[in-house]
Amino acid sequence: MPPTTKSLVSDSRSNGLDARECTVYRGGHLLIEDVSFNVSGGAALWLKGKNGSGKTSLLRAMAGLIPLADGQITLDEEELRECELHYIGHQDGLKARASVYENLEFYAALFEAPHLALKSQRKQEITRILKDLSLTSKVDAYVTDLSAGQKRRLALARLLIAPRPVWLLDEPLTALDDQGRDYLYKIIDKHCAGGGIVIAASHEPLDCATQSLTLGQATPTQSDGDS
Amino acid sequence: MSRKKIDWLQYYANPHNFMNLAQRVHLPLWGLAILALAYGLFLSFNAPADYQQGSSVRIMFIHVPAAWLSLFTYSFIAGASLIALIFRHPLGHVAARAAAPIGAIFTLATLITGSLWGQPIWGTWWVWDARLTSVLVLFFLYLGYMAIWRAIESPDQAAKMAAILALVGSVNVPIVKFSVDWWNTLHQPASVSRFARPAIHPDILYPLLTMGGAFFILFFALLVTRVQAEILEQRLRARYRGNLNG
Amino acid sequence: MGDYGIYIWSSYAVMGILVSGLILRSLSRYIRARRAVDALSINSSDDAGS
Amino acid sequence: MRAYWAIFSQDIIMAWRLGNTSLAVAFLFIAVTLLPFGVGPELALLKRIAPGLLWVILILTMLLSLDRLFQSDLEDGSFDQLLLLNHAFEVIILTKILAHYFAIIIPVAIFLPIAGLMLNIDASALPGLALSILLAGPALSALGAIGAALSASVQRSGLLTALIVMPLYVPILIFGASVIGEPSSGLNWSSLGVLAAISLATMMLSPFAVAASLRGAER
Repeated sequence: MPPTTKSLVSDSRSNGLDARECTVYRGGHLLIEDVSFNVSGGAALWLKGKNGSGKTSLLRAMAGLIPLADGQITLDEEELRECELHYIGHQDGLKARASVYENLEFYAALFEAPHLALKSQRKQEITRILKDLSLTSKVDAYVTDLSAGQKRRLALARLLIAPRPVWLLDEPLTALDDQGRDYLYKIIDKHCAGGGIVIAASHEPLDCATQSLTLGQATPTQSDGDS
Repeated sequence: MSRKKIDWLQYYANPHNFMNLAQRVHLPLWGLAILALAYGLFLSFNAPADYQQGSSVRIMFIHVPAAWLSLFTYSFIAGASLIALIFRHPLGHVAARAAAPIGAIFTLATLITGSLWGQPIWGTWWVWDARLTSVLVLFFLYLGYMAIWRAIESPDQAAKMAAILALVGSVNVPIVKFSVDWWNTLHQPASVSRFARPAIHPDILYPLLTMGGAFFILFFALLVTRVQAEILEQRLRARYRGNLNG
Repeated sequence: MGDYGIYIWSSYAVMGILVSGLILRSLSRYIRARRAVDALSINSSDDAGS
Repeated sequence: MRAYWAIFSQDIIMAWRLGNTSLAVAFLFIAVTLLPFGVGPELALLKRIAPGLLWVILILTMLLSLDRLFQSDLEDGSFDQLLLLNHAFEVIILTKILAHYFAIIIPVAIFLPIAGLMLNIDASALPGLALSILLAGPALSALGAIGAALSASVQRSGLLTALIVMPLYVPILIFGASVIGEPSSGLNWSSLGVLAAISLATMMLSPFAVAASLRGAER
């Protein structure tokens, strides 16, 4: 059974993700000050901004990977927990000397996805995801032997291994070709259609975004609608 | 956590307030250190020779205070690191960092003067007894601590890592002392290292304590100077970064 | 200094070199930083908030 | 539980595939081969100093294997994923420490008796030597992990790690080498007990230091 995000964000508590007055220090100096925004369930936020404006730091702080000096991040009025989010950073998080299949199987076990407890379930699901990613022929290849774009696609596959309501993506378009981008937009649309939330930092336009937030200005501006 | 209790800490943990205080005590502290050192040196060269160790006891007047200071400085670093980690006071990290080279130098001095004392008295430059070995390990801890500050580029990160190392090391030193003691009972060390310790004669105790006091004053003078230098350099870096950013 | 002269003198010399080296380094670092800060006339309130 | 097992087995498989395991064993034999050239081939002398030498070599092997303990995970980004798990980070660290023990120390302990024979150790002393290493191994990995974590953000951190870890290893070396230190008196059981106690204590405590230094690390 393919995972579905439908039940992840129930309608009764669809306040979505709320970031309130977030402040982040990096290397001892203030990088992000009092950034607030709201992303409702089913929406995709494009995080814009110049290099060094703090896109990556904001995402990492939201994921809890670096400390938030001030402010809070809530999902449906409750503090966002690690197990409610996927984070895809600059690095792909793949082991170079493990096969494509082994990498995905590792994350299936790491995230303890309940629908992937059995070996046969894992095999079926991973085969299906790899087919979508057009990586079927690479299933036994070591990650070292993949191209940068293929590695990126494999990193995206992590999003589907375990359904989680919030996706935090840092420059997801990097190294992806048109086909890869189409695939990314497809899974983002599907995730949002199921009530999921996507926040993606990107210096390139993110076509599937429903709203955007620009960092690095005097006051961060949040705009709704297509941008 | 009772807020009242750490109010004074809170006050002087602020670099600005600390600088005001430091500026006032800086010169008097150095003057006192120089006077005390001069008096201590005068006393130690006028002390009578020990009936057992002869005039080599004069090495003790600098060796023993240096050893006190090497241990005290490490405890100071560990304490400052603990405070800095728990209460998130940056001044704790700064003080610990500023103290480390002082401790390392006095530890090295302890080792060298100890060797210079051991050669005529024990007939050997070095014995592997618990005290010597743990001071040697302490010296390596100092080196590791300073190396971390040097090697890690991000100051926040370096502060945290160095503080953790200081705390781990403070657990390690007594364990090393204990295990070398145990090891020595196994290997039956040369009996020279276990000389009987008679009650110290006042003629010797007085210069020893004076020198000890002088060394401690010197430590605090050095510390205040180094912490100030550290804070000033931080201001410079902040200013340079500000210029770079726009 | 009698019997142990060479050892005593070298102990005091080593101690003197090490400690005076430390003192000189610390003081010169302080003076250099102090001069640079004064030259830029950085207001000490820069770090008052941290 | 599945997550811990996945981390544990992946670490061991990676150590094997990247050659860390075989390199550690190879280093053991290289060092043992060099020794007689340094101290002379006299068998009686080798017999007397072999246990201590093997312990020193073991510790050098450990120091060489440590700097990649967390760095490879930090570099490829999988460390972020470990931080995002719904499990105590300290326990994940403990899992990685145990994986290091199984991937590096146990293979070395298996081959150590052969290296001991090359140094003319009594065959009867070999089980005791292997046992002492197996018992002390968790402590070697746990303390080594502290050094590896503290220098994780430093490029080419090998020497820094060694400088940090060496003082921590002194007690283990003392008790470890004393297990078969006196050939006449047989196994020193109290040393073995102390080694086991050190291993338990360090496994309990070091994950906290490691986790504190790796959490929120800038990279």
